Amino acid sequence: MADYLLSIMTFFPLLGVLVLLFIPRDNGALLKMSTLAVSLVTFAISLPLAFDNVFATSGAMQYREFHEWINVGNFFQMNYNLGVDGISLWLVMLTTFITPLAILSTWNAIDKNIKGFMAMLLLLETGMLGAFVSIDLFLFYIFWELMLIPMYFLIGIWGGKNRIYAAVKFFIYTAVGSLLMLVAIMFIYYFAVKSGAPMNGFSIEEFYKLDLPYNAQFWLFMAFGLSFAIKVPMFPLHTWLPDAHTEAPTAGSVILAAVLLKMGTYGYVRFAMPLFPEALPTFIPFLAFLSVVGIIYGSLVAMMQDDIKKLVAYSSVAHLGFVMLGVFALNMQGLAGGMIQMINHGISTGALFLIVGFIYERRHTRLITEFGGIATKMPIFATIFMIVTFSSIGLPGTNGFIGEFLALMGAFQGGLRWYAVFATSGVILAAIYMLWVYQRVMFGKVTNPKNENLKDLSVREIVIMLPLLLFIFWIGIYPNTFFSKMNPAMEKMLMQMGANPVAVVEMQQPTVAHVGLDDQAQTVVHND
Amino acid sequence: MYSNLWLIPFFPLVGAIFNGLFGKKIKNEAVIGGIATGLMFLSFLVAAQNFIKLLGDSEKVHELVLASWITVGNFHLNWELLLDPLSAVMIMVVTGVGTLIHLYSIGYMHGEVGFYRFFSYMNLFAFSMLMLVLGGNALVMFVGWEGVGLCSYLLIGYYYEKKSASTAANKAFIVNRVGDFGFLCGLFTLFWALASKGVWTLNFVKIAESGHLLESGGLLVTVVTLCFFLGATGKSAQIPLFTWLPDAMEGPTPVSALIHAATMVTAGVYMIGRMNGLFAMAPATMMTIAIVGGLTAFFAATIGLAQNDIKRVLAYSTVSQLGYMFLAMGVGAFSAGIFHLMTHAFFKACLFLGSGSVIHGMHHAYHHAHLHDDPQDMRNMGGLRKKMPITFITFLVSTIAISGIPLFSGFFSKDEILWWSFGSTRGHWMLWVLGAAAAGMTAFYMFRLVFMTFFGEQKTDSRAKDHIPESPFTITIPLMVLGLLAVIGGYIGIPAVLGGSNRFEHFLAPVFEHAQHLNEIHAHGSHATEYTLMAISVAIAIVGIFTAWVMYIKNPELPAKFVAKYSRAHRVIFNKWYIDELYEAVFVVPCKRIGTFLWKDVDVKVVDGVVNGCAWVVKGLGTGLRYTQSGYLYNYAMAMVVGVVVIVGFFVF
Amino acid sequence: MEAILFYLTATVAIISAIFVTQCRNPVNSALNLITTFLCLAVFYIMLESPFMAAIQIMVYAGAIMVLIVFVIMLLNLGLAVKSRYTHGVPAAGILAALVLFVVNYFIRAGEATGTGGNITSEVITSYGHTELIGRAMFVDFLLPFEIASILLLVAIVGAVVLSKREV
Amino acid sequence: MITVNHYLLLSAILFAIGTFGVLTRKNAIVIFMCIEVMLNSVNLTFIALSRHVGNMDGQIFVFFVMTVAAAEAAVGLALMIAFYRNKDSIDVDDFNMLKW
Repeated sequence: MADYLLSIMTFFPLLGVLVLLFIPRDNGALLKMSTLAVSLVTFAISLPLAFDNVFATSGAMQYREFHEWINVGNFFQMNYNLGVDGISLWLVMLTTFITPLAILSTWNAIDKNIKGFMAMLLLLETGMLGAFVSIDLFLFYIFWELMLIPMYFLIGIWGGKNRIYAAVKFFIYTAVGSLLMLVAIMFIYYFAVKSGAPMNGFSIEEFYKLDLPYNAQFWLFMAFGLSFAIKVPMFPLHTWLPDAHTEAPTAGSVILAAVLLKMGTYGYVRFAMPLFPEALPTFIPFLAFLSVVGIIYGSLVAMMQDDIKKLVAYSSVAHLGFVMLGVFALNMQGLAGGMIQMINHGISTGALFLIVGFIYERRHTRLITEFGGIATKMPIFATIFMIVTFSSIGLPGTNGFIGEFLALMGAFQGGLRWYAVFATSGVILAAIYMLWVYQRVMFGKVTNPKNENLKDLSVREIVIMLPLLLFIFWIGIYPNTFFSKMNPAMEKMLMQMGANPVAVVEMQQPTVAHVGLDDQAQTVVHND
Repeated sequence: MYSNLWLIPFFPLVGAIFNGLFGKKIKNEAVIGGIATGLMFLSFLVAAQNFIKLLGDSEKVHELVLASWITVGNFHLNWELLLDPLSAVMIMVVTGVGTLIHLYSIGYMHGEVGFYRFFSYMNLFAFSMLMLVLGGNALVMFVGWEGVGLCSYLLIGYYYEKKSASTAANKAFIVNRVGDFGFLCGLFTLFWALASKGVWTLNFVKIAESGHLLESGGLLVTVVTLCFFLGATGKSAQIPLFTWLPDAMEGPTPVSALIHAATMVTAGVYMIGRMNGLFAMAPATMMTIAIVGGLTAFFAATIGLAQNDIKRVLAYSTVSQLGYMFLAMGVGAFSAGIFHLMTHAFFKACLFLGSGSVIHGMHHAYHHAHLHDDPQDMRNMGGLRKKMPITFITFLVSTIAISGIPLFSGFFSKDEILWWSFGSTRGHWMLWVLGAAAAGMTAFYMFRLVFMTFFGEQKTDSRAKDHIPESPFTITIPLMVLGLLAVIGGYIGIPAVLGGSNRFEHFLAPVFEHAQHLNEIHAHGSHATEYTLMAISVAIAIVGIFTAWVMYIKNPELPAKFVAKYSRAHRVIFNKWYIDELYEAVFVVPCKRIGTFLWKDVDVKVVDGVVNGCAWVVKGLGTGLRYTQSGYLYNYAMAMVVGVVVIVGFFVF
Repeated sequence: MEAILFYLTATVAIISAIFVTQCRNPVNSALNLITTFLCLAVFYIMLESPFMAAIQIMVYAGAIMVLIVFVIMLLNLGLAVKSRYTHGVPAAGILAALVLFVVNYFIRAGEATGTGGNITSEVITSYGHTELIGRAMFVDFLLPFEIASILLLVAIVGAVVLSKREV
Repeated sequence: MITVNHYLLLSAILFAIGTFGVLTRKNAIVIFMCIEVMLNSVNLTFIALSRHVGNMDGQIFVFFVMTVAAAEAAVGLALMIAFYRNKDSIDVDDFNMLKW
C-alpha cells in the first residue's frame, strides 16, 4: 500500500468518477453520498502522509513511485514519477481535506445535472493531487492542464449569470500562461539533451542540477513566472479571479481559492525559483513590488465592493500577495510564512466562500446592501463568520497571523525591508474591509423584510465549518505541527534557490536587489 | 516555583469558553455571572499568591515556558510567561479590578439578552489582558495585545443593533490596527537588528540582555522605539490615534471601566515599561513620548471641559490621564508611570462604575416613566447625592483622588510625574507646565461633573425624578472597594520627600533601575524645589475646583454666559477640535475614493480593458474569417480534396 | 481474353459509377452502386482473390446496400425536388480532373516496386486464398482484428443511440 | 497483358468520379454512396498492389476498410435519420449549422 500510496490517492477520485457513471442521473442523493464517500476515502488514504515523521527529518522526496511511461529515446522521454516532500505535503493534505467539505457544501445548492457536477469535482481533485505529487515536469504539466478543464465546466455550467464570460476568461488567462510554460519546459528538456546532462525524463531533480546560462534562465523564468503569476494571481494579472469567483458555484469557489490558487505559489516555490536561481535575483525586486502592490491594491478594491463574494475574491489577491512576498524573502521565515499562509488562505478564504454560499443559498443575492442585522437572526452563523473574519484579518491566535507575521518578518530580514513595511499596512486595510463588510451584513437592525425569516445554520453546515475552525485555531496556536514537517524540505529548497536559509541582510547595504547570491550582502549567522 | 503562573490566564479562558458555548443554554444569570466572576476571583487568588511569593523572593525575574510555538530555521519562539515586579503589579491590578467589575456587571447587566455573551467576552478580555502582561516574549504579548483589541471590539459593539455601536467598534479596532502596524514594524526591525548581531530572539529578558548590541541613541533603536510607540498610541489612545476611545463609550459601562479605563488602554504604558531598556537608549523617542503624552493630557482635558455626556467626560479624562502616564514614561519616570497606572485604575474604574450606577438609576427611572431621554446626559441630572448616597460618596472620593488633592492616591502618583517632568534629566519645565495646566483642568471638569450630577437642583423630568433608586449591592460593593483603594492606594508609594520610603518604586527597581542607571536618567533638584512645585500643583487643582464650584453651584447661569461669549472657542472644543472630521477628510474619504478609482477605473477599464481588448482583436479577426465558413458540407469537403491534391501533388512533383 | 474481360468490366464499372453520381432518384443510384460493386468483385477474382470477391458481394452488395436502400425507403425519398447539384459543379469537375491527373501522373512516373513477396500465384493456388487470408488475419493482425470488432460494437451502439427517437 | 497500372488507373478514375459526386450532389444519401465508390476504388488499389507485391497485408487492409465502411454506414445512416427527423430533409444545403 505504502509503495503506491500516492497513485492510489491521486486516482481514487477518478475511480469514483467511474462509479458515478453507473448511478442513475436522477438519484441525486445517492450521487452526492457516493461522491462524498469517495472524497472522504481519499482523505483517509492521504492521512498516513500527515502522520509520517519522515518529513521532519528529511527534505527529500518520499513515497517515490517510478514507472517509465513514454519513451522515444532522446527525442522524448517522460516518466510516471511521483513523490511528496514537506513542501507539497500540506498542500496535498489541504486538497484532500477541502474537497469533502466543498462537496458537502453543495448538498442543496446544485440541482441541475448533479452527476456531472460531482464527476467534475472528483476529476478536479485528481488533477490537483496529481499536480502536487508530480516530480516529472511533463507529468506536472499534464495534471496542471487536467485541473483546468473541470474548473472551466464548473464555472461555465453551474455558475451564475455571467458564467460563460467568467469561464472563458479563466480558461484563456490560464491557458496563455501554461502554454508559455510548456514551451519553457520543452526548452529545458532539449537543453538538457543537447548538453548531455544526466536526465531522467523530465524529472525536476535532474533539472535542478542543470547549469543553464543566465540568458536562458532569464527567459525561462519569465515564462514560468508569468504562468504561475497568472494562477496566483499577481497584480495586474488578477482580473480573471473576481469574475471566476463571483460566477463559480460555492464548491467551485472554495476549491478555486483553497487549492487552485496555490498551484501558482507552489509553482514558484517548486519550479520557477529553484530551477532558475541565477535569474531569480533579477526578478525579485520586481516581483516583490508586484506582491506589495497586490496586497494594497487588492485590499483597497475589496473595500469598495458591493458584492460579498467579489470582496472575498479581491481579498484573496491581497492574501496571496503576502504569500509571494514571504516566498521572495528567500529565507526560512519568509518561506515558512508563505507556505503556511497558503494553507491559511485555503482554510480561511475557503471558509469565507462557504459562508457567502450559506447566505446566498438562503437569499439568492450577494449584495451587501441587501443584508443587515443578520446577527440577530443567525447567531451561530454570526459567531462562525466572526471567527473566520478575524482569521482572515490575521488576529494572533488564529492561523492568519502566523502566516502574515512570518512572511513579513522574513521579508524584513531578507532585504525586502521597505516592501515589508508597505505590506504591513495591508494589515490595517484587511481589518477595514473585513470589519466593514461584517458590520454592514451582520450588525444593525434587520431592515430588509426578506431577512426576517432567515434560518440559522443547519447541522450539515455547522459540520462543514467545524473542521475549518479547528484548523484556524490549531495553526494559530501550535503551528509547529506543520512547520516541523516543512523545515527540512524548505531548507533544501532554499539552498537550491541559491539562498542561505538563515541569512540576514545587513542594514548598511542598499535595501533591494542584493539578495541571496551576493555573499558580501549577507551575514550568515548560526545560532546553535 | 512559579509553575502555577499559567493558571492566571487559564481560569478566565475557561470561563470565556464555557459561557460562550453553554451560556445560551444555561440562561440562569446567577450561574453565568457566578462562573465568570468566580473564575476571575480564582485567577486573582493565584495572582496574589504569586505576587506575595515574589515579594519575599530575592530573585525577581522568573520565566515559565509553556510550550514551543513557532520553530522555523534559527527562529525559535515559545509560549512563555514572564513574572517580574512589573507584570506582578499588572496582574494584581487586572485580576483585582477585573473581579470587582465582573461582580458589578452581574447587577448592571441584569436582564440583558446577551448576558452570557457579555460575560464570555469579559472573561476573554481578562485572558487576553493577562497574556499581554504576562507574555514572556514580544509575540505572546502581541497575542494579548490584539486579543484585548478583539474583546474591545466585541464589547464596544455589544449592542450591535445600534449602528453607532458597531461603527464605534470598527473604529476602535481599525485605529488600533494602525497602532499594530507600528508595533509590528518595530518588532520586525528589532528582530532583524538583533538577528544581524547574532541574537535570534524576541524574548524580553534576552532583548534586555542584548540591548547593548545596538548603538545607544542610534538611528536603529530610535526607529524601533518610535514604531513601538506608534503601537502604544493606538492602544492607549494618544495623539494622533486617540479618537476611538470617546466613541468606545458606546459599550456597556462596565466595559468602559475595565477596558477603556483600568486595563487595556494602559497596555501601551505597560509595553513601554516592559521595553524600558530600549526606550531609555533612544532619547529622541523619549522626548517624543513626553511631548505627545503632555500634549494629549492637555488637549483631552480641554475637550473634557465642554462635554455633557457623563461617560464622554470620563473618556476624555482617561485620555488625559493616559497622557500623564506617557509623560512619565517619556521623562524616564517609569515607576511613577506604572504607579499612576495603578492608582488611575482604581479611581477611574470607580468613577466609571459610579457613572454606570448613575446611568443605571436614571435608566431605571426613565424606564419606569416610559420616557426616552438620554440617561447619560448630565444636564438631566443634579441633586442625586440624596438618592444614591453610596454612589455619591465613592464618586466624590475618586474625584478628589483624580484631582490630585493631598492624602488621596492620585496626588502621590501625579505629583511624582510632575516632579520628574520638571526635574528629570530627560525633563523640561515646559512639560511641567503642560502637566500642571492639565491637572488644573482635570480638577475643574471632574468637579463640574460631580456638581452637575450630584449637587444642585434635580433637573430630571418630573415624571421620572422620584424613581431613581440606589443601585443593588453587587454594584455598590465594587464601588466601595474601589473607592477605598482610591483613597489608600497611594500610600504604598509615598515619595521620600514626604517622609515615605516609596516602596512601590523599590519593588519595581529591578525592572527599571538598570536602564535608568545606564542611560543616566534621574530626577535632580533640591527638596525645596520639589515642595514648591507640589504646592503649586495643589493650588492649581484647588483653583480648578473652586472655579467649578463658582460656575456650577454658586452662579449656575455663568456657564451659559461664558459659552455665549466665547462661542467659537466653545464650539471647537465641544466638537473635539474637529479631529474626527479631519481624519474623515484626510484618510477615510480619499481611501474610499482611491478604492473606487482602482476598482472602477484601473481594474475594470485598464486591466480588463487590455484583456478584453485582446479578446476583441481576436474576435474581430474571427468575424472577418468566419465568412469563409459557409457551413455547407460540400465546401468543407472541397477544401479537403484541394488539400489532398496539393499534398499528393507536392510529393509527386 | 483477360484484357477483353478487364476492359468490358471496367467500362461497366465506370459507367455505373457515373450513374451513381448522376441519377435523379437515389434508388437508381443505389442500384448502379450495386453494379459497381459487382464489377469490382469481378476484378478481385481476376486478381486471384476469390475470398475478397465473396466478401465484397456479401458485405457491400449485400449488407451495406440493403441498409442504404432500407434507409431510402424509410425516409421515403422521392426525386430531388430542387436542383440535384450544388453550385460547385465546375470547381468539382476541375478538382476531379486534377485528382485523376495527379494519380495518373503518379502511376506513369513511378514504377511500383517491391515485387518479390512470397505470395505468388502458385502459393495461392496451393494453399488457397482463404487460408492465406485467415493466417494473416488471425496471426499477424490479431489485435487490430479485435479492435475492429470493438469498433463495430461501438458503431452498433452509436447507431442505436442516434436513431432512437427520445434519448 | 493487364498490368497493375491498369488497375491503378481504373481505381483513379473511379476515385475521381466518386469525388465529383461527393462534391456536387445535394442528397446526403447519394453523397454517402459516392463515398462508398471512393472507398471501393481504394480497395481495388490495395488488392491490385497486394497481388503485385506478393504480400497479404494489403488484403487485410481491405478487410478493415470494409469494417470501417460498415460502421460508417451504420452510424452515418443513423445520423441521416436523426437529421431527417429534425429538418424533414436530407439535403446538405440544410446542413449548414456548422458555420460560425
